[in-house]
Amino acid sequence: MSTEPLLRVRGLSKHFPVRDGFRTTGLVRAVDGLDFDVRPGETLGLVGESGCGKTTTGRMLVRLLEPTAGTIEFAGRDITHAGRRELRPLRQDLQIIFQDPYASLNPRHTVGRIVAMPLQVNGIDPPGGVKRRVQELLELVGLNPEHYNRYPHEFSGGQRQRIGIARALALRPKLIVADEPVSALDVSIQAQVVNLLRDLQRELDLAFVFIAHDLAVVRHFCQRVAVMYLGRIVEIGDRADIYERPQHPYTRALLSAIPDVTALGPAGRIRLTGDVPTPLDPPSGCRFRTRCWKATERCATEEPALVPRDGGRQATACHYPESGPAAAQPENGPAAAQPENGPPAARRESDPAPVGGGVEEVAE
Amino acid sequence: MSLSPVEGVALAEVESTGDGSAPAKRFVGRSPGQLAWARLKRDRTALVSGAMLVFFVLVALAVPLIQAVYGVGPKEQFQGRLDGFGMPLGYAGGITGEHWFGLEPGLGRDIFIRMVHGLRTSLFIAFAAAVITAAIGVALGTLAGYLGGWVDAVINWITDLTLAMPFLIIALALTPTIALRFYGQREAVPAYFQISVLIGIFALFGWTSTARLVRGQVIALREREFVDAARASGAGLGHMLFRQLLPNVWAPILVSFSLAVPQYITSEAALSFIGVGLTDATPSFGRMIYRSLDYLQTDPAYVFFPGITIFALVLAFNLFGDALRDALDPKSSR
Amino acid sequence: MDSPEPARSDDRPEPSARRAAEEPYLRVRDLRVHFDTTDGVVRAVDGISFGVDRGRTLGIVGESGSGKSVTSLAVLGLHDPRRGTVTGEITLGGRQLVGLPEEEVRKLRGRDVAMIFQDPLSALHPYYTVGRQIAEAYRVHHPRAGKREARNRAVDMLGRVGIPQPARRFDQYPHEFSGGMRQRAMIAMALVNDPALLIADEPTTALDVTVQAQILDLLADLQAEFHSAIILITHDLGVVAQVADEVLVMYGGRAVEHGSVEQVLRRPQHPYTWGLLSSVPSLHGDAEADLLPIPGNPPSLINLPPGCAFHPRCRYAGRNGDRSRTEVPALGPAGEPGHLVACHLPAEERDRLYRSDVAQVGVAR
Amino acid sequence: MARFLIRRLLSAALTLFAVSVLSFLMFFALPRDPVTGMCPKNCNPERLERVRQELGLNDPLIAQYAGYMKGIVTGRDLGSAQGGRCDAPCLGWSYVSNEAVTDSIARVLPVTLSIVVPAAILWLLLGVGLGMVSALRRGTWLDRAAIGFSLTGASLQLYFVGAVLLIVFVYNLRLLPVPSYTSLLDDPLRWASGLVLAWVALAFLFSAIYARLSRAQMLETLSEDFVRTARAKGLAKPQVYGRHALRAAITPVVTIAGLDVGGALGGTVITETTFGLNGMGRLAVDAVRSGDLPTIMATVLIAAIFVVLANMVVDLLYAAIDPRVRLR
Amino acid sequence: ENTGEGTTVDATRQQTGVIATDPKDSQGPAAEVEGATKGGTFTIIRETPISHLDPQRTYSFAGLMASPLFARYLTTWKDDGKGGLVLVGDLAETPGKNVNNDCKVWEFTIKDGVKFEDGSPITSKEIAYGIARSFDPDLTSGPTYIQEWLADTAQFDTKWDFKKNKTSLPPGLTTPDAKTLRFEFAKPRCDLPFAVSLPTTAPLKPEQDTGVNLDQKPFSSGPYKILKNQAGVQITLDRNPNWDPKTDPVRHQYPDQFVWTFGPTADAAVNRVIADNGADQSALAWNYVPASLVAKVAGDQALKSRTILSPTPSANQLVINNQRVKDLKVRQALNYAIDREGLIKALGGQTVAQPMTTLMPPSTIGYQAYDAYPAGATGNPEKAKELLGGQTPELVLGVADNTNEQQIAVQLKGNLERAGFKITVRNIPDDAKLDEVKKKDNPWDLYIGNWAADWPSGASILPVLYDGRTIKPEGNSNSAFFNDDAINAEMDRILALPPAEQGPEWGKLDERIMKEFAPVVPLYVDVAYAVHGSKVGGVFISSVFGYPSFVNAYVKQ
Ligand SMILES: Nc1ncnc2c1ncn2[C@@H]1O[C@H](COP(=O)(O)OP(=O)(O)OP(=O)(O)O)[C@@H](O)[C@H]1O
Ligand SMILES: Nc1ncnc2c1ncn2[C@@H]1O[C@H](COP(=O)(O)OP(=O)(O)OP(=O)(O)O)[C@@H](O)[C@H]1O
Ligand SMILES: [Mg+2]
Ligand SMILES: [Mg+2]
Ligand code: NI
Repeated sequence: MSTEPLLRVRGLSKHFPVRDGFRTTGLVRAVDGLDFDVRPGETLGLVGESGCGKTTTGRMLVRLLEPTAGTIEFAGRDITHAGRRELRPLRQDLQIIFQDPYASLNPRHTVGRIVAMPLQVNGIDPPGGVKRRVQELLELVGLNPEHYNRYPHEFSGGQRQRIGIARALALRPKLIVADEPVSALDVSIQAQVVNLLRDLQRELDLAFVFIAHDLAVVRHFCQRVAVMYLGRIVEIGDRADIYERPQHPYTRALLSAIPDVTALGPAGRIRLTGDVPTPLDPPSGCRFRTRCWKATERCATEEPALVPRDGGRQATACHYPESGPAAAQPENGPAAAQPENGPPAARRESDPAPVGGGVEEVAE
Repeated sequence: MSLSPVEGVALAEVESTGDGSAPAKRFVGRSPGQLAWARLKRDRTALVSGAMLVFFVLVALAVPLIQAVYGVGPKEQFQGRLDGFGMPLGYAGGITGEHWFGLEPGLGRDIFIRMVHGLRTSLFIAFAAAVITAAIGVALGTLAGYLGGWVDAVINWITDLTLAMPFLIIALALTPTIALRFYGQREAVPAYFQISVLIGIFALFGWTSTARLVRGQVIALREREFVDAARASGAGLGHMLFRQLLPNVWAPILVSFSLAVPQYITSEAALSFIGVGLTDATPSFGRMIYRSLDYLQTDPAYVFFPGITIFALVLAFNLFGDALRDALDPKSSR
Repeated sequence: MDSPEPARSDDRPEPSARRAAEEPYLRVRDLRVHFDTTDGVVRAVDGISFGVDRGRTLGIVGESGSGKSVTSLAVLGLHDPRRGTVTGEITLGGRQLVGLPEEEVRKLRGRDVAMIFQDPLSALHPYYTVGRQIAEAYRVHHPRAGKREARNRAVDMLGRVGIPQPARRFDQYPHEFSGGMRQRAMIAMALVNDPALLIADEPTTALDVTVQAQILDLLADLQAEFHSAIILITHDLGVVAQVADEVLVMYGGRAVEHGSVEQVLRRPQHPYTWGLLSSVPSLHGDAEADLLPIPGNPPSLINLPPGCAFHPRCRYAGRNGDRSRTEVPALGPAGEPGHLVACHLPAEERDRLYRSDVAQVGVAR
Repeated sequence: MARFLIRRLLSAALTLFAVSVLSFLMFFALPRDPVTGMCPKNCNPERLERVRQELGLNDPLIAQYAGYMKGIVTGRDLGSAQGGRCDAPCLGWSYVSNEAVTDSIARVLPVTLSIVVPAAILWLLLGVGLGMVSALRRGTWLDRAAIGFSLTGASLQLYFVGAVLLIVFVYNLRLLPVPSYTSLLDDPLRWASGLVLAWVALAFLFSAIYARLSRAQMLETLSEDFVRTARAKGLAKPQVYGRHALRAAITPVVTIAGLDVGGALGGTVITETTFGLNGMGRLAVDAVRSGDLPTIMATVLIAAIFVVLANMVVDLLYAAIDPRVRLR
Repeated sequence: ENTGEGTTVDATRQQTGVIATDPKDSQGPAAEVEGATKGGTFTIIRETPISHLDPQRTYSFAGLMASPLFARYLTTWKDDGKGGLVLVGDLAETPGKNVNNDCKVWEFTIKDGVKFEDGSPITSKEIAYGIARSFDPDLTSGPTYIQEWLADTAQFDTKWDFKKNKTSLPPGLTTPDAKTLRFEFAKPRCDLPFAVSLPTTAPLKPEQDTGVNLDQKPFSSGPYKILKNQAGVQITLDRNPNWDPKTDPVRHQYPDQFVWTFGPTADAAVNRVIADNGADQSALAWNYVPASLVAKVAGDQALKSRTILSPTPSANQLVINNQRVKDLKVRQALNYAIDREGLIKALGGQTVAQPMTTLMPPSTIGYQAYDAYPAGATGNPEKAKELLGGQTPELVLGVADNTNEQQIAVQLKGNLERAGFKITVRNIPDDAKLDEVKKKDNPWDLYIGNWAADWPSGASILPVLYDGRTIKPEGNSNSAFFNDDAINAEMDRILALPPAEQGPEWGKLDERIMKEFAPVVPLYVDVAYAVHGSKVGGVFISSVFGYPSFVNAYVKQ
């Protein structure tokens, strides 16, 4: 593993204009100043609230979206605004697995053609022929050879996702941006695919930007994890640090919300309350403050920087980082933990939403 | 790839095929082309309309043979079989054993053999023109729609200009000039030259609707994610246009193509009436239809035969176009 | 809830409630869905039976491509009759749905039975704003509701599924939503009419865990308030564990195990279920260790392995001679009442194997 | 959006400029000498030369073109042979109809509009309706009947349809008056009854492509997931097909409608001829036949304006129909 | 079944023409038309608009037939519609006085009581002004006989500039007093009485002269005046109360209104009139029954009373380019080879065309029937071959690319190749064809030509078409480029004869030219075949122009 990062992202931002009819009425700050590196053969997990800009980031990395600001360097080259021609040789090394598998498959192409496409456009003729290679790839992701000549609409959601994975693997790229590649797979196939990706990674020194919601999968697959919130990275660090010693309150909330197959029935977790902000007009200062139980005046005025802690492996953007193991209860929240019983609806109704956010530890 | 999970998979595969006793080859399924073909073969409409098209093409190809058997030439006049007003004597426009479809009023030529000859000319012109215009239209339309920006602006501009240019006037102004460049004042302009000029004129003006149609579709398609997927794989322009986008715009292309053919047949006739294109010396189907329509009230048989033929031709073309679309649609049933 | 109609549970609770004892609200019997393709007949669902009562949640898990979505589409009568043939029996509140005229089925859709689709981007109309599509769903079944009312209702729903600034998002198009937001919009659309039966096809795959929790709460609310029946299709066994009452495990278009969540997750009886549970990545063990998938590939639905469809991947298939390869196992009692399994292994042997081979690696770890 | 409009307007202006230049150049390309039509009695070469001099045809082309353009913008003096002062927008003087071309245009334009606009509505309804029917009943006899019906117009052409309509409804049954144009403002009933046959014939002619396009496109969209969603909501068929499927299928129809309407507004020669109406098309064709160049140029220019306008509207409609389409 | 019965029509008639010598002939009122009633609206349906209404610019058939309704001339034809023609004074008391009997000085005396539509009297001044304004080069189109004769040059408008001399009169034209108009020519112009029957001599008050705009609303001197002119669509004529029938020898004022409607094609107009519906009952389809409908109209006995059938003076020839085809035998062979019966069939039968073997059409005064190369009805290819003596001349037939000429070309090519010719058909753009074949050095050997004279005298046919001395580089009416000194001299001789004596002489010359030189192949004369509504009366085909005349028209009440 070399120390020179394969991918280097600085200040990456993407703002979408919001149109109302024909006028532009605002800006969605989908991604707002990201800094991170990915080294060759490393997997960076990107987790975070839905809508916090993960897909947008991923699409910018493979240059499907034009960044509003910031730079992207890949293998030492600045590709932030590279044209189609400059990008072409890099495309082989830089692949993406799309979040919505069906939409990313050409409805008029058979699966065989779809998976062969990257080989074709890059003029690669693998030994044994394209068709053989494609069938190998299909088998690799757990599809049958009989699927070769079928069309995407004839597949189930998980099968479609596997087609997308096979396509991204076809070129043996150096970096794959995988946008929730296993979310629609059943756990067994998910396990297969995760193992496969991991083996590929070891063997080919593949690097991943792995976007996922399933924190357990992320834990198994990613050496490093970045937690995003509202277009920003709030915490980034090694797997062990994030999972065992999360410092940002949001990370803690996230970890506590993982449903566990080992515990039947509703589980205990940190419930985030308060206003869910939108990237349309993000809160001032710390973006998480509207839902943070630790928020103070300072959080509203001063934006916390992503500062490295604990010897530099882990960085957190929080004025009041937590310490201690993940499962610990939040300590100095303004609202006391309210153990509550009763049907969920009743609970919901009685939610007092404390100003500045709150936290409940719910255990039924 | 010789990776550990593959081995596992391969093992399992071996096991499963070992059990499933059926050879793996059977499952590979048929390629899209075979599939479409299989569907076409099963579609009764496609078969009937396809057979009709083949029939028309065969007739057009076998003209000398048919003439030899029939024994009447396209220029022979039988004015003796016309009455004083130039209308054919006898029943239903002069149908007899020698003249299957009767005689033309006025000049008294045989309708059947002229129709057969005309079918060849007209089908050739219309088909060639339709193919050329479709090709130009598709190429420009996908380019404009996909690339957008200034390419779109320029192509759009050319399209607008072509649409706005007075077709008739240019045709009128151009053809004699072209003819004069190649042929002297005392030379007859041969039919093949007139035909090429016609095809050229159609090609010059006919591509616009296909182009705009395709462009409109592509504009919507280019925002779809599968286009991004191809882009992310490094697909070049050609691949993008012809491999990714084109298969998704077959439907409108087929429609406009199958409607273009009859349109060119009639346009050819209309043009020849203002002196562009074919002269009366070259039998043409479109021209025949045009002429016959005047006789709607006085010689319905003259209208009937060309009319029913073109209707059958158009219907066959379009039904076949629809069947082809259905066959090419992966989502259509069976 | 400011629904203009009286709560539906008062409206017509009696017939179904009375019959509920013997007949659940939704009953599916021997459902088969076959697609005729050029390669052969795809037996996407091959004789499946189950039932859901009002107020209960059925979790369906299983192999990707095992026919879960196809089953739910069949319940809504959404299969194109030209493409797929649906046979068997589906009764909803006592009414047989298979073969019912389209117009009758239509009236049920959206109100009596609603569905959250799996692929939200393609399932939403690209040309209409998200809000409008939700409001429309409301207005079909509330013909007297005005535009305003429908809008308010839609905005309310968007807010309830956790979309920030719902009034503003109302006027955005699906492509302007993130994946998770689309999925929540889908959910809002399905819930807008407080359906009696909700089929949720992987409703939370694109959601982060906090939002997922919120959605699951919302479903629970719905269930509590309207006594709805829910079918939850998911791959996340954690979610199943959390919200389901009963679990149905599918493999190759057939049900292989069916029982209460406790029974299936704690005392699974089918080797496939065992495999499934062992594959779950754990939050606690060695992160670097390989996951333990079921070996082999999912079966071809055109040419299902004879006998038990799982046998080529089953470690124990050889244990009772050729039976697994020749005879399709029926879904039969597996010891505890209500727990059904389709496996040729004798009950005692299953128990033993589970305890010796599986319990340590799997969930019980 | 504003930028798009400005860009589109600029390009439209450029198109019109090019059209006007090209049609101006046609003065010199037509096989017939443009002056012969303007030549006074007893033509001979010297006389022609004099006319040419008087009309400024010997001036440099640019000067002539500038004069023409100036006439359109500010009006100009054409000399006694051409009716003297010609007010803006001056399109010249026609020797054939002996009036300012602007007057000829003003006369025929309402006729063409009255023919085309209602006919377009009719052909859209008819075409899309037939297409929907055949898409929804795909493969049945109804499908083929609808397609066959819509194709009769396209295959038999207006001459036939028009002639049959006239013979049946006007000459034999006498249900309708002889086709003629009355101003809509004067007498709406006569306006409609005088033009209805033209509308029907045109609609019949044009509907084929709409029927076929909407059939094909409907079939594409009917298998989309969002149509399934619409059904799952419990929407009634008309809403599912009309609002959800059709909306997604309408783009090609809009494209072609733009082309057809834009083109037809420039004149529907055959319809006008068949029904004896004096619209733009006949004016243009008669002008071509008689070598009436000022009228040719004017009709070309006006037809071009319609084409360009229609295409611009279509582009705006694309964006209105599909929010994903960015106007750039 | 079509057995072909009843398809032959006899439509021949012989013209008898005289110039009135008795002043009574020129006096009004015109004899009442039998059965005529007053009132009603008479509609004329025509495809294309009338090109000019301004009398000084009128030269089209439609214009010439419409003009008498609102314009009066110095002389006019009294026409019985059956070939009996008498040239009478219209505004003039007599058809002119040949003062010195040398045709160089002519005098016309204007009638009393003739008025414009505003009631002001018409004097020789206004007629002279009308003639003067016909010199205006702005007023394109219109006949040029009088101008050229007065100026004694084809360049009349350079000789005398109307715009600069609006208050004076052209050279040779004087108005000794308000009742007298005097022409003085440098050369004998014996045809002047005929020439002044053209609308050039319609009067106009200088203050009513709106230049080119007069075309929209001419100032009336006839029985009707323009009420409304929707250019290109419809013209409505209303009674002119200031027209005095007592001064007019030919016109009537029966219908309340005349309406010209433009737009419907020939087919549509004929169909409409046949349908005989509402206002169409009193309508006339101006355009003749097209060939495609002839069988229907002729076959319908009920329509017989509603059709008018009459040959016209419009003659069609296969013109031979005598500069190129110099061999008389070839030209004679061409004459033998043509199958006129087939040609007539191709054109639509005898109600469309009648075969012709002479240079002048039968409606010419002094016409004599003959057939210089008798080949029978369907031609005589054998005789033609014999004349050719084994050679196969390769000839190029130039034809306009319109439907009609294309049809004829097919037919002629068939005929000629039957006789051993090799014919190449070369298309010429329709609108350029006439100009092209009139060029002296045009490259074609054969082309189709047509001539309709402005008055039914040989003088307006033979010298125009066959006087070789007039051949110029372009614009030749003598498009056969025929030139023979003896013939030229003979024409000069006849032209100097008094008009009344010229007739038979032209007839003889006609036959001589054909027999000795065969410069063209006479083909056929057009036949007028018009349909009108059931309430139309009094319409006849003008013996002079071959189109419907409205002077007697009335609407049956
Ligand atoms: N229209 C169709 N034509 C042919 N086969 C189809 C069609 N639709 C679905 N199938 C097949 O039916 C099987 C079941 O599909 P279904 O979508 O129900 O799977 P699923 O259980 O929902 O899987 P996932 O969890 O991956 O969504 C799949 O193998 C799929 O390939
Ligand atoms: N084309 C667009 N126009 C406007 N806004 C957009 C567009 N694409 C994305 N957004 C907005 O940007 C934000 C981030 O979207 P993104 O898809 O990156 O989220 P995500 O992190 O991938 O969420 P999820 O996990 O739900 O997929 C969202 O608020 C979304 O609404
Ligand atoms: Mg996303
Ligand atoms: Mg599914
Ligand atoms: Ni877990």
